[in-house]
Amino acid sequence: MFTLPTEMAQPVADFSQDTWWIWLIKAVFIVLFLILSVILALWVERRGLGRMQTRLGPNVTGFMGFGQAFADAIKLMIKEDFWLKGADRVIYFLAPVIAATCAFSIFAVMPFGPQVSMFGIETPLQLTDSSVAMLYVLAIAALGVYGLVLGGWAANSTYPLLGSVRSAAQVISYELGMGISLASVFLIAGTMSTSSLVDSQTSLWHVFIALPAFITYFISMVGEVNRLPFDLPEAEGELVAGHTTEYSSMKFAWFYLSEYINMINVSAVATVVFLGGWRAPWPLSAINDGMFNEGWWPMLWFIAKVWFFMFLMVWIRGTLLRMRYDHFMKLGWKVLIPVALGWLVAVAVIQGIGSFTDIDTQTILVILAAIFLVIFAVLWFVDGKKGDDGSSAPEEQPEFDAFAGGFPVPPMPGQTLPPSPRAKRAPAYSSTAKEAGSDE
Amino acid sequence: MTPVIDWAALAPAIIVMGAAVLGVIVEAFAPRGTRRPIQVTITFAALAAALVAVVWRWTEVQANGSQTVVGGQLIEDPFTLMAQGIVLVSGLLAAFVIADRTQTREGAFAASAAARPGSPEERELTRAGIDQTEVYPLVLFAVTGMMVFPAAGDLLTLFIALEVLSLPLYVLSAMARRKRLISQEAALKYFLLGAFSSAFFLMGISLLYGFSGSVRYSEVAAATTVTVGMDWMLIAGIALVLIGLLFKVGAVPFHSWTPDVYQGAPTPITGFMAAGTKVAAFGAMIRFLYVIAPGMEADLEVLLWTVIIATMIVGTVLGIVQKDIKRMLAYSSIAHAGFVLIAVTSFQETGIGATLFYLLAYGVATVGAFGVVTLVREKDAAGNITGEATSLESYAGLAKRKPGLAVAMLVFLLSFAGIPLTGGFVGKFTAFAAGIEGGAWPLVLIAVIASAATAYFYFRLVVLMFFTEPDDRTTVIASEGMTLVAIALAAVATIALGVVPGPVLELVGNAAVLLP
Amino acid sequence: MNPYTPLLLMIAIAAVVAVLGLVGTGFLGPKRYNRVKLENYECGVEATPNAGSAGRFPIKYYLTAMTFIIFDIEVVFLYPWAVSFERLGAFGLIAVLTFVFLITVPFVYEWRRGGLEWD
Amino acid sequence: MSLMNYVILAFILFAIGAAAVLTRRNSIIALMGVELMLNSANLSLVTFARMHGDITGQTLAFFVMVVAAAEVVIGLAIIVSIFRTRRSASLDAPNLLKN
Amino acid sequence: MNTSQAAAFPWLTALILVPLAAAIVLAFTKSLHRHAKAYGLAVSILVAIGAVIAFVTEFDTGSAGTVQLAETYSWMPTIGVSIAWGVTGMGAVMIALSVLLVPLVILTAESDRFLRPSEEAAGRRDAGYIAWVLALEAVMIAIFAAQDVFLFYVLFEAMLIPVYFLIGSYGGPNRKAAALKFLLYSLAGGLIMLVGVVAVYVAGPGGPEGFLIANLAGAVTGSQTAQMLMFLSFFIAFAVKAPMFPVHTWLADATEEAPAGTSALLVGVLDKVGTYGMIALCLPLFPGAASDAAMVIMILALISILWGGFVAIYSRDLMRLIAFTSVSHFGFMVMGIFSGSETAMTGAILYMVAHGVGTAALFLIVGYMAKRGGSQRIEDYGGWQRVTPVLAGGFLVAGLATLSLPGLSGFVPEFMVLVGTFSVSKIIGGLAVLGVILAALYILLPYQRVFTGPRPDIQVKDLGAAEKTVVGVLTAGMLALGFLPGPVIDLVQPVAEQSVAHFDDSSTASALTEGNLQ
Repeated sequence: MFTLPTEMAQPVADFSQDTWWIWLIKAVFIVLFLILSVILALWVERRGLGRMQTRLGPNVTGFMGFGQAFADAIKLMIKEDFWLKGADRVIYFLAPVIAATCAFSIFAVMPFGPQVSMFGIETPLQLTDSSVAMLYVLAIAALGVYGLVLGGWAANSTYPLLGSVRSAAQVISYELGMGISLASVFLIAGTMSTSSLVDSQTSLWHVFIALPAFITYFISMVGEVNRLPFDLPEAEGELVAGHTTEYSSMKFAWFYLSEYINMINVSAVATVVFLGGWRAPWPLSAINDGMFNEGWWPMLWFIAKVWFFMFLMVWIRGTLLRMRYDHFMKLGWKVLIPVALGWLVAVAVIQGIGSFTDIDTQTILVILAAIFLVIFAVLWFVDGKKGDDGSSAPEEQPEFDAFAGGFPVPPMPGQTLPPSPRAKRAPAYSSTAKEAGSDE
Repeated sequence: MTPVIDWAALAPAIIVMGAAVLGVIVEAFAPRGTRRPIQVTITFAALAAALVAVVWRWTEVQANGSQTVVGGQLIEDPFTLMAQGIVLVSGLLAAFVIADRTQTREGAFAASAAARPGSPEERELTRAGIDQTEVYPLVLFAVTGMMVFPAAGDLLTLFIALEVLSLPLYVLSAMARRKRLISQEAALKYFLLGAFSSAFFLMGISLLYGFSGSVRYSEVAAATTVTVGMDWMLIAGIALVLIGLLFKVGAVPFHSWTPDVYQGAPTPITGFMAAGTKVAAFGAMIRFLYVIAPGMEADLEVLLWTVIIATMIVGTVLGIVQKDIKRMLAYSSIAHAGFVLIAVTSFQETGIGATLFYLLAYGVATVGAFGVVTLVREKDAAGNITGEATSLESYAGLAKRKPGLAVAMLVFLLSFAGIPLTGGFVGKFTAFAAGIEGGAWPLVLIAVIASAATAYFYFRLVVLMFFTEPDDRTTVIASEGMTLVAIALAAVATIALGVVPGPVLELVGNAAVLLP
Repeated sequence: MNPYTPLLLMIAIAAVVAVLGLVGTGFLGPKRYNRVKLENYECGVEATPNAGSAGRFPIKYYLTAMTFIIFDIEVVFLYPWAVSFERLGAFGLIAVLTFVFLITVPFVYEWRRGGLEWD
Repeated sequence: MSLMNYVILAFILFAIGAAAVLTRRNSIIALMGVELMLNSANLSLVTFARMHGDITGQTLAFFVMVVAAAEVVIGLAIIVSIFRTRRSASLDAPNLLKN
Repeated sequence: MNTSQAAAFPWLTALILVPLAAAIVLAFTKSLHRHAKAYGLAVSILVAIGAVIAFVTEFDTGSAGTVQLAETYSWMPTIGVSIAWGVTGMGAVMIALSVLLVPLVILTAESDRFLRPSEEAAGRRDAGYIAWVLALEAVMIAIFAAQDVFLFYVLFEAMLIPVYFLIGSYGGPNRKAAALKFLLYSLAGGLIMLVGVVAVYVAGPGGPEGFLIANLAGAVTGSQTAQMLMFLSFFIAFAVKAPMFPVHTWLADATEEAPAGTSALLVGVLDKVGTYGMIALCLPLFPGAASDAAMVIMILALISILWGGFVAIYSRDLMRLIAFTSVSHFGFMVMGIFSGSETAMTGAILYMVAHGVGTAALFLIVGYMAKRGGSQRIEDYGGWQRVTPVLAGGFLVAGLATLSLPGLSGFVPEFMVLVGTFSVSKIIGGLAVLGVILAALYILLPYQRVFTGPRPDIQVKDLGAAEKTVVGVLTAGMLALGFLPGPVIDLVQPVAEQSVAHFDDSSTASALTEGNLQ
């Protein structure tokens, strides 16, 4: 074998003084933080969506309807917890536990802030970190899928099963784009430790260097947590409620909760990886020699950034329609993965040429631009003839005869209906329809 | 830090693998109708070019000596090149059979392996004369694995090569045009047992690594003399790795896949894998045993002797009762594995040459024999030619129908039986000579009795072919030409190896140089 | 200090919370037996027998799973390389680019042959 | 905790996997058994790597993961195609090949 | 021995290649098929003439014990194999026997009921048969000329293929089973010999000519046990070939089903390869082991003599009967070889020739008869003396030669063997004499049943011209060997002398190896 570095670079954050009770405090804090955040998120989502849809949203219980979220939570807890007939009981029970455990655990490596003094002990605002912290995040996230899949499977019912299979396909499809886009950031930063990632963004956030990666990641992350426009596993119109259909009470609550925690998780990852983590945004960071980047302040910035992403997701939900499944898979496989891969290769090559040769950056960029132009031109032509090797190339179809057998028949795939005799009236009609639709 | 890569030394394997990758790209972009000609061209060109490259490297190595490549992961020595040469020769011969579509214009492979048998989609493709042309890149990938397998200089490369050679074969096994379910089940069995043995292989690697702290053969070998204690790890590691290799060569008790896979796989693939896999696996086994195990013959003797004796006996005894020619050849291959193992485990320099020669003779004859099998077909009541007629009875009167084919088959069978003036005889002779030289005369004695017994089932087939009248349920179809070329080349080569083996013996004798 | 001990602690706490929630709700909630309640939810239609175990999924799901496995492995290889990019140098870069190329070839193949179409 | 315990654990897992392959007749379970065996080998590789303070074992484990993945893919493909041809994934049911 | 000693013209190579090439040409030239017999006859006579010229001009009768007409070519130097031809007196007479019998067999090829079940089946069938016979002739000449152990082994095995096809393609109703039985017995024996061949090379001096008999003789090292094992591996193969009790059973089946010409060649010449091998290989290579095992082998030979005789008496099939008489005769030969007496050894070699002529005659004549009578079973015949007097006369002469009537070929060798054996062991010699009495029974009883008695009501012709020629030539041969055995004895006696010398060396040889061991 080659002589490889035997030890990876250690994370920047220094946990040397931590004791077991510090860990306990942090861990309990994380759990509480997440549960409260979810309740807040519910409220934000309902109110926000209401605003976007020009209605009020919950506004009766508590201050501005804030109590409604708590009420819902308590209601779920005291609902009857039933055990479905024919379910695989062990897995039926285990699935929500897995989902919830995985959702909670991811935050263990999220840095809320830099070193602070806690009961006299210097410790980072982060439960723990390691050189492969991001790998841990991805691993646990992937493990969380088991909750969904097993939940759907254990119920021994049609809709949940379909939902869970869809969700598995979806999560794994988007995980690839996400993983590859993250890899390009790791390449730039040279680390996978969360605290070191934040550290590497001291001068410049990654979002500015690696915008394509950020965009890929952002789309993937929405897909990853099954949010609109990618909420196909639960598409209530088709699948009732996906894998949660057969769950009640706390079992359902954990699924529900884990979904929202996962939103927070991916937002936190986006924050740490692309948005400088707990670092204060530019004008603030310049104030008083970086005062806002020390002590407990950064926790504020971190949470703010996470909520920025949370809000984005709510906003998207209020704006976009659910995608069709084939479009959705196409987006994942044919756009996100190639883009992420291409971006990764580009980053690697630029980095590589910069590091390992004497060519200066200016030249590289010019050459790259030329290459991209060529590729773009090639793709332009390749894309021209779509479909599988000509076999599905548009052939001269015989004109469709709707009354071939003496009675009206629908067109086969690939055939088009002849223009309706009433076609002339259609434009006027559709324009009115469009106006009517936009009113809603 | 950065290893120096001698690309020239890698050339043979890279040519084949590059062609395989190119084949995949062709599959992606070439229009359906043009794929087959392109793929066939690429395959033959790549194999021939690789053969040329091997010859070139041979002269280089003879002139400049052996070397390690990519920091020792691969070894380029005469042995490597000879084994690669044999793989390529078998592969090239097999490619002729694989590419042939016979007069029926239907190859041995499913029109579309993904289409359900009997589905309208499949009928459509069959009518259009479309083949599953992925076969060719897959074959090339398998050849790559086979070429790297004996060249591997460390256990990691060995493992990767094992998988590279196995995985395409699993897939290829499932692609028979007819009797698809049998084919798929054969593939499944092959796959599961293959993966199972890979796991043992891997555990063995892990133990050897645990023992020595390295996966490099030379370092493991060095550790055997230095490290004290932990001997169980070494022995268990070697034994487990051997299990993986013995599985690949079909030695008893790791043979149970052989008859089923030989029977179920498309016949050209059966020939290809019977020839190629054995060469590769025995090549790897020789390097592994001769580099790591010297000094431990005594520890391994019980294991190896048991395996060898069982292999020979099971191969012969079960071969006698077979009624299907492909199964019969499978058991014969098991018995042959036993014979080769005698040479391999002799731990003599002559054993290396003997193994190589035996494998060449066996590989050539095997490809030819399975080539013949592809041409004997069943006829249904309406006189339509259907699948291969693999029952032994189908060969009745072959000499009356197609004397040339029957004579070729006779040559292959004589070679299998080890009758003088065929390559098989010289192979057996050299193998047994190595065995006796290594002191394994009891094994040799059992081997000769076993080979007398194997002769029984070969000559039963000869009786059917030459002394029995043909019936009208079977027919012999004409090939497009390529299978005939393969059969003719194989027959000529088999006889040439028997009559004038001198030059080849000298070559393989020169190849018995192992660089640890 | 082992950095992984807190991780175990976190996971343990999370699991305990999750299990406690489920156990607690068993005490908190009412228990009213109703045969229909325990049936599968089928939108009011009579339940499909063996609904869950039929296992009739479109073949595409398997294909997606297989493709995913291959790409996931690619990602696994990319991470360590990305992190030690500088130390591995030009050789590592070329090796990984070759690797990515080799993975891309089957991806392109699958794409062209319609493996990524959901129709 | 001695590192040897990990090796022993690996052996146990390996044995469990092997038992699964040998005794369970469902091909998917058998496949899982094989995966378990491969991963137990990984575990022991990584343990040995730790023992020797050498990275080769970890590298090997990476390759094993690739191979395991490729094997799963091919195994699944074969099983699915059999399943499509005959609606069952049991190892017992395929019996066209006599033993 | 080296190439410089080689004859000016490579006679032996020519003698081997001509029939081989002729066989291949015949097999692949369709236009020749109709004239296959004439072609075969011409080739075989040409070979016979060539052999005569070669031996007359090049062979020095004075030094018949040394290898002459030698040629050596390198073949597989890596494993010490060369192509080495050369003959001693013994080889020369065996080759002469072969080249004599082959034209005779071809001459009356159509007088065989199996080969020619009906007249329509001629043409291609004849061509195949004659091609195989010619190929067989090539192998026979080659094997008696081989001076390299490996080459000998190769030919020993290669010989199976033509015989296998001669039985399997052209034999009687059970030919497939008989052919397979023949093949498997011979192959098993041959493969056991292969172990010995390999071991001999490993234990021998090695080198690029390590397989030459000349280089190996007296140079095979190894413990006494190893020597004995190697000797046995060779001996078993030869015992199968020269059918000795208890591995003789294949012979009766083969001859029963094979065409008469094939049987004649098989028993007349091919089986002699066994006894030839014992003399040419076993004795020089493993003198110690040979003399150690001599007594056991002689007892086995005795059993062969008696057993073969007894079974022959009770045989109902004439071909089987002749086969069993041969088992008995081979017993005499083996006994002579291992008796260690020069007289017996000379007798044994002479016996090989005499038996070849006599048995071939018997097989051929019975074949002519079976063609006419449509059966080989004794009970189907009776009184044929009156219908076919020439045939009956031929049978009687050949039979009498077989039972060693003085004046015919069998007498001298049998007498010599018995005398030699007596000098070694009175008991064995005495019991062997019983074989002579049995011989009278197994020849005269069938003669009585088949040829004597009332004239049967059948319409068959007596022997035709070709058949008469064959019987005439063979009878002449028997008479010649009976009255004038001198020239042949002169040829083989030096060989016997040398061979017996190995027994004399053996005590010292084994003492030497034992000494090495300690």
